[in-house]
Amino acid sequence: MTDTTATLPQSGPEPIGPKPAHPVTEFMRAFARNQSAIIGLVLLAIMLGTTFIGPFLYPVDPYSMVDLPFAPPGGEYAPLGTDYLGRDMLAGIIEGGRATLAVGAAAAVISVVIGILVGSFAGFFGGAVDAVLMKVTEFFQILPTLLLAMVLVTIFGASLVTITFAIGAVSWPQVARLARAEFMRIRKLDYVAAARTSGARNAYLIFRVILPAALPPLIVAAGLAVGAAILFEAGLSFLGLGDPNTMSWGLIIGQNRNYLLDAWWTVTLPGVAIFITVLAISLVGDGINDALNPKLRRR
Amino acid sequence: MKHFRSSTLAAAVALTLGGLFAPAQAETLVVGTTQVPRHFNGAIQSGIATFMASSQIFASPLRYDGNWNPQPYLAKSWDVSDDGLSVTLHLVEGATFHDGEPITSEDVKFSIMTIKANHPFQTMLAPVVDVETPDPLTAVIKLEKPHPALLLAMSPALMPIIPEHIYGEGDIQQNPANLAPVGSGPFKFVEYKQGEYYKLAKNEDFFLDGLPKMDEVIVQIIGDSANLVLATERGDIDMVPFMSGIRDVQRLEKADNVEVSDAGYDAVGALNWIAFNTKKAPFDNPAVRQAIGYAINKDFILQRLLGGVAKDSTGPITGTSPLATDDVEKYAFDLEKATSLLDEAGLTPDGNGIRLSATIDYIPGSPEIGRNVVEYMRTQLKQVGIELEVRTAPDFPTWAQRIANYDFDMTQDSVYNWGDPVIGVDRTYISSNIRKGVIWSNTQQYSNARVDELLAAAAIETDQTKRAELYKEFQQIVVADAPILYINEVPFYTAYKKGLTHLPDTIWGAVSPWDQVEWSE
Amino acid sequence: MKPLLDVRDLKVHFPLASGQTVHAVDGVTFSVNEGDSFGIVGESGSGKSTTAQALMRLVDPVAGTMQLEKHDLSSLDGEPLRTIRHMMQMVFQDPYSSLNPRLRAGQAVREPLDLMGLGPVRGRENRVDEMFRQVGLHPDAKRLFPHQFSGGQRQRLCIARAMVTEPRLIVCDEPVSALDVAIQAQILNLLKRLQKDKRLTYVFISHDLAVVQHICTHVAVMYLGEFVEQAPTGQLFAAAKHPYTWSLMAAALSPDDRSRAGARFTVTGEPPSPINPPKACRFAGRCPFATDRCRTEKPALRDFGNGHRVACHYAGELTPPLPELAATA
Amino acid sequence: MDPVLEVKDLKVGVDTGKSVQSVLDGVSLRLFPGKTLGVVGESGCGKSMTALATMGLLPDRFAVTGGSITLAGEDLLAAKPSRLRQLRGNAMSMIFQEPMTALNPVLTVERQITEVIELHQKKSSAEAREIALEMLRAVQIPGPEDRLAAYPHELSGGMRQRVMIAIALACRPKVIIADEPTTALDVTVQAQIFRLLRDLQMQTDTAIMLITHDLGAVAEMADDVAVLYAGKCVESGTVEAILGAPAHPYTRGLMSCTPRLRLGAAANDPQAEGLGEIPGMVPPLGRFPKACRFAPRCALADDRCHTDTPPTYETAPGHSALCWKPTAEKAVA
Amino acid sequence: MPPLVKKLASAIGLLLAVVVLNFLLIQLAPGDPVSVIVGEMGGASEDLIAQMRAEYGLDKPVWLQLLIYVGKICTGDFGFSYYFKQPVLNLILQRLPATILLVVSALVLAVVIGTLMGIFSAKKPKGILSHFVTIFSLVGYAAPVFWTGLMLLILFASIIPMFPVSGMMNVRGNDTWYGAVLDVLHHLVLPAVTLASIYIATYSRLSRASMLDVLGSDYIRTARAKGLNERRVVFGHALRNGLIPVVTMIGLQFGQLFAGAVLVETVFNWPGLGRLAFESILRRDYPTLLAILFFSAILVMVANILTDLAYGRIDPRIGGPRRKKAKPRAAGATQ
Repeated sequence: MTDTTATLPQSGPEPIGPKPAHPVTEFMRAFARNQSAIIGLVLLAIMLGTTFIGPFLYPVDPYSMVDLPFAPPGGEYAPLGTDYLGRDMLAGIIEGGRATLAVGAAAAVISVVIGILVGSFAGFFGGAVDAVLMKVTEFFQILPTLLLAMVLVTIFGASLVTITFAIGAVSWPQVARLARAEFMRIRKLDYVAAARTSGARNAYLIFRVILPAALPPLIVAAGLAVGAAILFEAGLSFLGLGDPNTMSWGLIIGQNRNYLLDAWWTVTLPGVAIFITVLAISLVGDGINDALNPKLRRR
Repeated sequence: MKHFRSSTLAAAVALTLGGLFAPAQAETLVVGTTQVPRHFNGAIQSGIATFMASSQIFASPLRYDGNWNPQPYLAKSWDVSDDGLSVTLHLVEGATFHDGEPITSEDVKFSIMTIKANHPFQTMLAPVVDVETPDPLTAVIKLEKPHPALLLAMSPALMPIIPEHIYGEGDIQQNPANLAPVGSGPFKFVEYKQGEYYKLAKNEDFFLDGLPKMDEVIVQIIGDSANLVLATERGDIDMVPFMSGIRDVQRLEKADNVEVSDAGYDAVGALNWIAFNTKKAPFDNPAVRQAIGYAINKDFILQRLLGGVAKDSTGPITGTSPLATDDVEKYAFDLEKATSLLDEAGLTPDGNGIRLSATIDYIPGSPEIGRNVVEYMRTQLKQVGIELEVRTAPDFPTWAQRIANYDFDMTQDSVYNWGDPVIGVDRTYISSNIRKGVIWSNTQQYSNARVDELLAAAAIETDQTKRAELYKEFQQIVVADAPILYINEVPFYTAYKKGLTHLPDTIWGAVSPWDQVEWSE
Repeated sequence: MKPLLDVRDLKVHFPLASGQTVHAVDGVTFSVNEGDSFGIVGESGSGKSTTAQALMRLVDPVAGTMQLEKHDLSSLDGEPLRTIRHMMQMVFQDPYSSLNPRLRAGQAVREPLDLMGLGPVRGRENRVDEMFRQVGLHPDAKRLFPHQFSGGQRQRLCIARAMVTEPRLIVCDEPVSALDVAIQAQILNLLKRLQKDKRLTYVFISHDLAVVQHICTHVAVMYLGEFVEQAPTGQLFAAAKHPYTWSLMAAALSPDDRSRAGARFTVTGEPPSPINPPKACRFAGRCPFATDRCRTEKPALRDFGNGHRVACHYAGELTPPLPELAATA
Repeated sequence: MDPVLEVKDLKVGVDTGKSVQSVLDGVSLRLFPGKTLGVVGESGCGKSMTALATMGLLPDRFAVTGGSITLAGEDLLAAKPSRLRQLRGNAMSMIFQEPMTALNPVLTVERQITEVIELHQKKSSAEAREIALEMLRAVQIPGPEDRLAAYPHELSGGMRQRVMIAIALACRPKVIIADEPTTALDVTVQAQIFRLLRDLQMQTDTAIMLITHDLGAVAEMADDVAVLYAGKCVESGTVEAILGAPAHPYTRGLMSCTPRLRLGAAANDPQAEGLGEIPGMVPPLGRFPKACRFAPRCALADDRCHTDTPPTYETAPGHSALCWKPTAEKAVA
Repeated sequence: MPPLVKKLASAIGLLLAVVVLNFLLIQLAPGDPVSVIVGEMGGASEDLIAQMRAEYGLDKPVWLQLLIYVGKICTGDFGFSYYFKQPVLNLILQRLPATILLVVSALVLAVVIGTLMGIFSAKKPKGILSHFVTIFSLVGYAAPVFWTGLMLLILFASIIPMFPVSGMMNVRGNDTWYGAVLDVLHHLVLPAVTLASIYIATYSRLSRASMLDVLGSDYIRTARAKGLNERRVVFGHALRNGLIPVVTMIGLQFGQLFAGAVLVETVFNWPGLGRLAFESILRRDYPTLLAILFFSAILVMVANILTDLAYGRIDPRIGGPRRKKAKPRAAGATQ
């Protein structure tokens, strides 16, 4: 053995080859160059900060009356005005953000988990498994999501938990399709075949080999799913199907909707909060997407 | 937010577009409502949406003025027998249905029997045994016992005379004419665009000469009250009856070209209250119920939450009814009294100051009188150590299911008097009406022998004074027992475009014929 | 001597969504002795890569047997198949897609050992180091990610990964066709040297006759899912008998030889679809020598001695249109 | 005879954001009517960049930084974009490596051919169609009438490359740049395509720049050869000179790396078994050695090679090499 | 055409599944329609309740109710609306055109605006315009659609009263047919723009990505090598290829578009199926609700089939009539 290797050129730890940065580094750089993505990141940080640190900086009970109903913003007791019960809007938005973001994140997790499971099995096994799973997916896609969620919430009651599950249960097909497409693409790559010939079992191939490779676009999808779920929750609340016992942005809008003409702030401000959050998530998502897109990166 | 018309561009655009789509101003009345009628046959269907349409399309034996006085309508006169067991109606001559068929006593008989059999207000015509028709213009209503409520029950909303030749065949519930009605009222049905509007046209052969004034009535259905207000502000809508949104009323009061009035509606008598499940501890103890009554600042509700627009409600009978009394306990805001009552009842605060935890429901759909009041109570009752959990129902059926099956502690509810107490009041208090699974029966499960006695006597007492006495005692008992805490009368307003006169301001408000409504110059 | 690998009548078919069937591999038979390298050469769509994948059980054959020593590869499945995978390994065509970008070079080479639990855990790292050295990479490169290697270096890594389990058989699927000519030479020399040192057995897939000639001891020429000619390398290149083999030989370009330019023997057309391959001789449609018989009767694979088998009705009767072959014929 | 295309001392750089890296450094080529110039080298040597620079189709961030490109006397580098567009597809056209992806999948063959005719020759669509048909016949596509309406996916790889050639030849260009036109094709089809190109060239007198990594293809097609290495033209001359007597060690290395098919008697010649090697690999952009760029891989390199830029050494008229030791040939191989 | 037949068969299977699922879901719901009707009637006797339950078939076992329902649907009978007292089919057919009008106009708006935005930003992915497009298109996406609707309503119906507040037509009527058409369009503007606003981002993002992809492809290089100018490169060669994923998305999104219509119709009082659906849910009007879900599924499927057809027209590789047999490259058989 040694006699042959001695004659071979030894490529050392500093290969002569091109030395591109590690993909993660490359990704970070591409992301950092994207101004709108950075703006999104900052906005997101602000919203998260408001929601999670806000209660310490602004310790006002969002459920108690601090002023007359419909006190306009800039008032003595409530900087952003009060709602129909004279409750502090700012405190409400801070408090509501937690539920909204929690619903958004949890629903996104549910939809992504279901979507990845369905999509990865369909994409990995193909054939009959794929056909059956895709029929199920198609089935869920032809039903208008909001209607289906409305039915689910009506049946199982309007609590944050059921709303979260309802949203998750109706929004997974998109993730599933994406996951399936990614799995189908990646499973054809030689390194998957190589792992199989290396003795990998299916579970290993699915979760350790293919899934990590399929993850970046799925992470983006998950992020966007959070935004979509927030909008979804707001929509349900607007239709009066929100959880009345937990303050959320959607609920604030839904409850104050009738007073829009007289107390614009009660509807506009939580709307703006949703808007900024979803916008920020989308900008960051787009930024990640662009940073992952090699075609754009090269430019 | 006043109209912002100074922007020339906007104004120009508005003008251009407005010019394009200018409405034909010929004697048309556009009425806006948030209520969607399921159909137009008031003989078998209750509810404002149906009543409003039905009152225009069908005529009834009697109609009422603004002071609870019956007026001739299809019946030019009527006699009540001395024993109170028969009422004879003399119909106007020459009156016809919209299809040209004459109206006969047979139609009256058919209508009354149909209503008795099908109308949800079961007590309304319960004592009617038969209707005799000695001749085409005379109908004699036979009663098994005196029924003083009958005259009110002959109002347009409650007793539309429907043509037997149209509605007489088959299952009336599924009669296609329910959606394309043929009546004899001031307006003829033209078309119904599901969820958008229905159109009525002047009945040229109306039996009251010179009426109606309008050539055409269009009832536009706008589900969202904010939209309705906007449309009214813009002048797209001429009249909005049955407005109860406080903010909407206040906003329209400020609009330049719109008037708002609360005239009429006395007989509708919509009460907003908090009901207890009196069979469930600790609400089986009147002291607890009273304590809660004292702990609520009704003034705050009326002035702050309801913006001073709604009237106080002190008892089971609407305040404007001649049978109402205000000589009852008023439950003036008194936290000390509340706490002492609670102490008496043995509900002492725990470590967190909580004496009692309970749930409270509300009817979905009317947030101002429902959700807001309940939310207020949750905040307010904390002060006396009562912790309320607000249970929201996603929709009416869910709420109704809970309440009708006694699965509740407290609930906000709003129930209508519909004229005579026999029709709309008794049902809430008579112990024989404790019927599980039926909403708007005696869902409080309140039972008081004296109350049952009083109501039974009042139902057949033809002497108005004596009748009022009976009801007075009833009201005092019920308010003192507090199975229900009366919060407010649901305010009904009519908003209308300036220049519109002779609005329906009778005791029935807009659920009476609009035959006199007209544009002044 | 019993061959290491014995493949009989292997068939791999793929159903299409349209209901048709792709006859990718349609009955190939061959055996490979230990220490030999068996080359399969053919154009795209001939089924040579599918054969390789079938050998590795990356696709499932519909018929035939594949005997690797005492194991029948075609009938194994699931766990039993997994446990013998260490006996056969593969080197893929594209060194860029055949390494998991998330695994460091060392992990990539070690992965088969871990997955199949080969050897003592403690010895594995040393084993990986040794493999690195054998393929001409410094063991310090273990901590690098694939993207930090060049194409040739990656192919070396793939070879290391294939060899780490001490397989009996290595299937090389076009291992050099994605590489530049200078790197190709390096890899070919490496493969050849390793084979000599370790008595490796290769099944070597390539579209390049010259490469196959360089590295293989036996060659099969594949066309539309079938072997049309197979022989020991020397014999094939000295005395090929199938017109298709001739056309491949004639089309091969050489920097030394400009003489044939313009006068080269070429066949017309391109391989037909493997969906509905011709019933008779599959090459008949493009063969300048084809007769009616070729178009109606399927030629048998006839043995011309020394394992030289040809599937042509007229094998041995035709004059090769290549001067070098004509000279020896 | 004047060259129809002359590239002189072409320099191309890429802007990496931080600095401008040299991609091509003084490449000179001459292309004569009716002749084929083979441009060979490994990937990353700048073959395709030369072609794209000539066509004026350099990707973003790449730019010509020096030298000149003259097409029939016209300075392409000075030409306006609109003028370049007039020339592209008309006076000079290009055939790409991947016939599978180089044709627009959603347009018919007819549209893709007539488009260029209508654009440059101002023909009516009926005339253009006739010419397109003629071109399909010229590239020997069977049943050309039917093929006009076909979409690319309905054609085989060889047929697609023929269509590409038809497009490239439609306006009778003076120069065709064929960038690895057969790499993606099977060998039997490659032979057909080469034959076709040669036949057409004979009829049209078009000059062809054949970009390839395959010395066999050069031998088959080229009249002249330019060998590129790391952005430099290291050797150029006639095909006989370069393949027969390569002067640059890189060219010689490439020759020795290429496996030859040995047929007939030669098949069993054990002497021919060995395959030469060039160690290492082409340096990546921005890491080109300062002096001789091949020096790190060159077995003959000495200190001078590593420190001083080699001169252009003319071994014979028209045959030059960029090397300190061009005559040290055959000493090592 | 067998593929179409196959599609139809699969569509029918899915529809059946939709019916079964919805039916079962609604069986789980608390409160049956009779309790609603009784409630709205102001109470009724047990007898009447029982009678009504029998009348509506609610006393039968669930599986029988389902069978009866499926059987009736097959004959085109979608039952009788408990709430609106008319055949469900009537209700739906009355509302369907409004919804189709709204959804299709919103879709067209979103696709046209979104795609144009996508193309422009793909041309210069790092330019100012590109950032502007990204942000602008996201505005509609990130704002809850009902909120957008409310804001537009206040702005353009109240502060600057350019557009009507609600409905689909001036109830006072129009004198001429073109007046009526203009009137409907006038009413359509705000709802359609609102609904479209959510999807503009989707389409601009998608077409941007796909155009980026396409503009980097070999055949675009070929087109440039032909001497085509940029406009012809983009619109003649790139656009059709770039549209392929957009068309796919149209099919996939149709269901969601319909869901968005529920909110928009509620805000603008648009007399469509979406609002009807909302009303039916609140009123437990099961036959109507089932039929709406059924019809919306049909709408989505029709949209999908149309998309497939459009697909065949845009991308010759998929569907569409074939003159000559193609030579598909077999999966797994490539080298």
